[in-house]
Amino acid sequence: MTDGIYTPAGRRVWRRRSRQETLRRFALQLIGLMVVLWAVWGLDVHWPFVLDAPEQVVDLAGRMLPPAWSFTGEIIAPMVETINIATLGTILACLLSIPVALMAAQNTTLNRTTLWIARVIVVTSRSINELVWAIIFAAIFGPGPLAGVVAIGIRSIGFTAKLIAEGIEEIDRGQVEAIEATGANRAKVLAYGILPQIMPTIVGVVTFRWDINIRQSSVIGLVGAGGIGITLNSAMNLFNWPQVTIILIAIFIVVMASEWVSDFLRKQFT
Amino acid sequence: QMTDCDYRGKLAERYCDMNRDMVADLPLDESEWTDPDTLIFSYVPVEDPAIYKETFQPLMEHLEEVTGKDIRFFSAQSYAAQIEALRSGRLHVAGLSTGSTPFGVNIAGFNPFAIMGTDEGEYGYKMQVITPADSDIESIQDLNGKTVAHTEQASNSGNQAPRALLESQFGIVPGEDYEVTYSGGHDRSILGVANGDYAAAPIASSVLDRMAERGAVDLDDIRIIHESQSFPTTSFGHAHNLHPRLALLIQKAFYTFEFEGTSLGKEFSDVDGFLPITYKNNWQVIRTIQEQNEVEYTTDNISG
Amino acid sequence: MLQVDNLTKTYPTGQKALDACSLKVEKSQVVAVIGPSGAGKSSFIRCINRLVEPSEGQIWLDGTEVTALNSDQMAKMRRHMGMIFQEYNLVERLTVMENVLSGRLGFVSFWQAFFRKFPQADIDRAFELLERVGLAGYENNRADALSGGQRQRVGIARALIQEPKILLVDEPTSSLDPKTARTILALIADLARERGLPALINIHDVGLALMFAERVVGLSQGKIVFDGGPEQVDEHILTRIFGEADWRQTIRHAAEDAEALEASRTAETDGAADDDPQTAPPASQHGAAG
Amino acid sequence: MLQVDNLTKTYPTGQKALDACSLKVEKSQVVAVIGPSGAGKSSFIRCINRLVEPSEGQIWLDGTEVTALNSDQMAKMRRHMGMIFQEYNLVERLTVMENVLSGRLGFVSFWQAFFRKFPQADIDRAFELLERVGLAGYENNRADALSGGQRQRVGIARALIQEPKILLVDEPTSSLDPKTARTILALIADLARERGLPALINIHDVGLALMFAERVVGLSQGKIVFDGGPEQVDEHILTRIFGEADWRQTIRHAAEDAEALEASRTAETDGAADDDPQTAPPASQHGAAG
Amino acid sequence: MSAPGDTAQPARGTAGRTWRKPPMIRSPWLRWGLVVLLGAYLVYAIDDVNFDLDRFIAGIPKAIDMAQAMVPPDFSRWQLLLDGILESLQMAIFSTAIGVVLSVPIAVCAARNMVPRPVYLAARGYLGIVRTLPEVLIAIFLVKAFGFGAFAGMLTLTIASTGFVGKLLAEDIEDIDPRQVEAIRATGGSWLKVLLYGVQPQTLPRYIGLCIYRLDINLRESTILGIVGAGGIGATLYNSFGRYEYDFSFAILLSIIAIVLVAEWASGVIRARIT
Ligand SMILES: Nc1ncnc2c1ncn2[C@@H]1O[C@H](COP(=O)(O)OP(=O)(O)OP(=O)(O)O)[C@@H](O)[C@H]1O
Ligand SMILES: Nc1ncnc2c1ncn2[C@@H]1O[C@H](COP(=O)(O)OP(=O)(O)OP(=O)(O)O)[C@@H](O)[C@H]1O
Ligand SMILES: [Mg+2]
Ligand SMILES: [Mg+2]
Repeated sequence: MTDGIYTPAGRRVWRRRSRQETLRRFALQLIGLMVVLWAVWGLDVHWPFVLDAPEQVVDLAGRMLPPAWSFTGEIIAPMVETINIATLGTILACLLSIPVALMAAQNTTLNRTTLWIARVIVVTSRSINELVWAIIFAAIFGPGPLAGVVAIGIRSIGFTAKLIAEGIEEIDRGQVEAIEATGANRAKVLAYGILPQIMPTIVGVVTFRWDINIRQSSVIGLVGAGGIGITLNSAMNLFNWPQVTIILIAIFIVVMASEWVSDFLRKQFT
Repeated sequence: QMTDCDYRGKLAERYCDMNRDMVADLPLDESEWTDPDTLIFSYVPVEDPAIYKETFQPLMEHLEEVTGKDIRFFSAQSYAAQIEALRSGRLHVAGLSTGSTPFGVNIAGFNPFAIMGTDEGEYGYKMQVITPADSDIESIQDLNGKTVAHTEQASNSGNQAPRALLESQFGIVPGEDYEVTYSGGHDRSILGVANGDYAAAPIASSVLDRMAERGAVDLDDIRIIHESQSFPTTSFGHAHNLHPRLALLIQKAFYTFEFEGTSLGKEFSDVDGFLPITYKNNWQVIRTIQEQNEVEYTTDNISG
Repeated sequence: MLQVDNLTKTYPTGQKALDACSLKVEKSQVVAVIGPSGAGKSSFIRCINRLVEPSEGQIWLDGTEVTALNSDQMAKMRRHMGMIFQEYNLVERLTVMENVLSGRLGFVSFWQAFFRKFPQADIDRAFELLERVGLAGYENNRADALSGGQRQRVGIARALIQEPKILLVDEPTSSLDPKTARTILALIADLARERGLPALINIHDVGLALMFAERVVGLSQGKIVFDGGPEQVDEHILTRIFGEADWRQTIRHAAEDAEALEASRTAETDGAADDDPQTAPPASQHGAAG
Repeated sequence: MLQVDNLTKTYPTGQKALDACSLKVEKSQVVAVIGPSGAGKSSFIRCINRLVEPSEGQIWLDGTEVTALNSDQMAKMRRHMGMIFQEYNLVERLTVMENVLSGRLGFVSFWQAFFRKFPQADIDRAFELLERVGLAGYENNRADALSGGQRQRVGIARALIQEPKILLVDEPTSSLDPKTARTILALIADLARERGLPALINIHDVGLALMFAERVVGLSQGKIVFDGGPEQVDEHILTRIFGEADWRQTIRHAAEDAEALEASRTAETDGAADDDPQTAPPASQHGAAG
Repeated sequence: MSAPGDTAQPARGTAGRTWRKPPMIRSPWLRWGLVVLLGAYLVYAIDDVNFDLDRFIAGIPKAIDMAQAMVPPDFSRWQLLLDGILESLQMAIFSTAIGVVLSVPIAVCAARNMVPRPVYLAARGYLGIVRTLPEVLIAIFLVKAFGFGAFAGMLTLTIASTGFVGKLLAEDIEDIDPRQVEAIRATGGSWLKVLLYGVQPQTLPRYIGLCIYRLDINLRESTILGIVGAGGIGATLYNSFGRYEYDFSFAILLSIIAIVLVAEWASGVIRARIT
């Protein structure tokens, strides 16, 4: 033991990081800053536009009001269609993504190969644009709700699996250890040591994905079902802003409902 | 200003149409004229091929040369964004798709003056109604009771035109005599028909030609049962409040541009140059169609 | 029979927690491992069921080399190793009953486990154990709504329901009042004796250790510095293990306690946990909770 | 001075953990709270700094009604209440030093806290406390790489560095060997005496309680069933608190221990932490760890 | 419950007692009602998406055709590809940097266990609104306000990032170990300091994961950048699909996947170091 530690009188300095670490961090921060500066350099702001920007926003916002209440009846059918497809797609994604998530989490994956397989699945699923998935599945299943469900399901795996995997990486080791110590095999450790800990994460992520899927239902539209996304696009392209407003209100209700469901379920599990 | 303007037709309240050419007049007050150092140009491919940014480079260079201004080109993907930007003075020169040109004119003071065409003065594309090759649908009347894929509501040849023309010419009312489903785009309608998923679909001839050329669809899988008259393609125009001298220079630049031997020429192989047009004459057919479909232009009026 | 040869553990931080420890435990021996905080007691028993991977050395249990098993075999092996954790390690979001029953996970199928359909015998045993540790009536409380000592006792019940071949016990009584502590230790010691299992108990309370153990192992700075019967433990030995202090009291009490214990053993261990009304929730309260 | 009036706590599960408890503690009194597991000891001290919101009753500290404070005022008030947790509650991903210094959070600005730029006086004090609890040299270890007892001692140092006006202590020695346990309790008792603070110590080791406390409060099923000096605690009282058992040993030891302690008090508390080499990491190991 | 009397046979009172996990919803009527309702809904919804086996079989060769058109990937226009990637990187880095910083206060306010109810509701309301507004619409507004170009794109991405990171981080904050927070609270640390010492160390790995995830979303984002005319790799991909140049699309996809895998790996390394 170094003597200094036992010298009661001497002033001892304490730093969270050693000088070397501090330097390394500083260097990293500097690089980060430079990268951000490079990005800002690409900004290219036209200042005169910034000056009267509020005026322009008010111009459009004003034309969106009042909402076209009379249009309400016409958005119910597409909304229901959208909800059905998004729900089924999300369920599909949820089922597929849990095994992928387990493989993609560093503390539950079997080995490096499975880790990378899972990562490639996750990244591929989310790197391929929803439109592309929609085209592919429309070719396979024909345009229609089924292609929408599968496209949404496959597309969502990346999101749900990745976020659940990160949740798994953060669990409390001690609780898992205790279950391991009972001689439970992997599957049972999963059911007793891991699942209870990540249940809130799963609920949160899946409900979030559900409402994302509803909002991204232009995909559903593109495979031939008249989802709310298509209705919204049409309203915008026909410059019928009050109709846009009413559709937004409908979407907002769905989003808040998902928020409420998520909150309720997570409370049950936390 | 209100008192100065006693006619504006369908134009939004902020514009005026004293000369009754159906497009917004140059503001009387010279202080409202703009003469920016950098011209902003955008183009939305809807019934035209998707393009990469550099395809338009030769035209931009030519414009810079003739007008002496810097040009910034944006290939955008939403004409709502484009027209709103035009209305806000964020956009000076634009190419608007057939169906959205009337919106641009009425909502945003767009002033279309050119269209791509041949030296012979031919331009435009046709609406075609297609069915699978092995289908028993022979004529428009046979569509009765079938499910037909339209592209999307705002599209001209994919929705507006068939709704207006099939009724007047064949007595078939889309949505009543046959069921309408929206496919989301011309190419999706075409692929759907080729795969036998849709009984029929009205589409833009230009898109079908292009897809066949690229091998995206086999023409043997498809039969054309109806072809309409020609519709104008994308209109090129400028904002109503550009300084008249600048507006003239821009028009001149377009009219003098040679497609031959440029990347643009390669892309639009059957086009030789920009032909002069007027909204009042060349868009007559589109206006009729939209009128029949009861499309509203001036959102100012809707919001009261 | 447990045999540990030259067990060494160096943590990734560079801390050498165990330094060539060797130990041989016969069947049915209750071994108390004592030593100052940080001596390596927890590391030692965690190495035995390989929750902590030993850096060097071998461990044999009943003729199987534990250190040579692959992870599947290790899972099977762990069914027979009951472990009680110093920090309880309950699965916080599960109920008391689920935590206890998780001790049977090695013996039921996955779907039984998943749907909580444990054999009736396990459930009976779980209820019995909960009663013996004084937690009757708490089975549907969630683990995170328990007091410290209650949590500790759930952890104990979980290990005991495994019906293990060896007990690895890390500070089982740290959060328990003296009476419950004795009850619990007696329970563990009796189980070990009845079933003839070796038990390794880390325990900081030297008095209790001397009272219940048949053998005492002293760890200090990762090395075994003492190994012998409780009667051999004297002031000198304790100083060797813990450092200089006044140890007279500790030893004297222990000896007396042990005597008293011997006299009352049969009576106490049977009745111990059951006549424990104050640790069980009063009926009225529990009614409200359920 | 601490005054508790009619404190009642019912958890959302319906469990009534405290039932109309009243208590008055003068300055500089070390009060041991004893009682069986689940009696409500933790709930009691957690109500005092309102980590658990009391269901009924008032709490007064030095003339301020703690139960009437809003959350800002409560944060200010808590600076003066040092709390030691039964399950340590260290912030796992912070280092030992950060955990200890977090006890000073109430006294430094946000930016100081953010950049870990604590006043030198605090750092000196932190080093001193770490030494006194026997953890010199561990300051840069992460909390989750410590042994149970080490974690507990970090928690103790964190509370002591607050220089509080009252100490709320929940099982401070549950994971400590007898020697360290005595050292730590002596440290707490001395601090209370020196600074004239009241200290409430939940402790399950009745022997230790009787040795160090000036007053003993017995809790059972959420009610205060005894309140008096350690000398008053007899077999009868213990039975009232814990239930039937053989208490003779416990009391006798305590009395003897207390005597022995009295004799060696000054010597022990001064030298206590410094001659504690076996709990400090050997230099070579620490070198590797840093 | 055992009385001191029945000590003789400890197991007597317990033998044969059944045990079931207490259900989440107490009332059996409500519980089974919900189950039935959910089941009925699923049957209805699944019925809605009728699966056509013949169409599926016919579709397989079409998909294979498409796949064949994709290989081999065509990297000959690497210049276009690289331009797109750099352009996207620039916008993604800026908007992620601002977005993730802004989302921290939003997330804290949207965590049930950190703030009073009104603040919580307000923050959740904000998150709800941001998530309601389609990115397309935000982009249109911003193009109208600031003109075409990267600036409008970056602002849109920034706003979308706050909604995304804010929501997920908020839920992570709700899931932290309350005991560690409690300890810091007990030292009398103000609310901010409790955040700093009790919450931040626990949520940092998740936060870093989310930041990097959002960076790669922003990198791939095509809708917004397409609308604001800012190009980027997303627009290049979109155009290549629009032109049926599937081999080029595939090359772009492979590049994006490679970049995202690198980001994923970096995220893993950083998180592993601090967990
Ligand atoms: N968060 C909670 N929710 C519900 N019930 C609780 C909660 N915390 C404690 N209890 C219950 O309240 C009672 C008193 O708990 P408390 O933690 O105060 O006991 P204790 O005297 O500290 O016990 P120990 O010595 O075991 O720590 C126990 O029966 C316990 O189950
Ligand atoms: N995960 C870890 N990483 C690094 N070092 C560790 C880890 N766990 C324990 N240590 C160190 O190893 C040494 C032995 O720890 P161990 O937990 O075995 O002690 P112990 O005898 O159980 O002490 P206590 O009685 O305090 O629980 C200690 O110095 C501790 O700091
Ligand atoms: Mg230990
Ligand atoms: Mg307690």
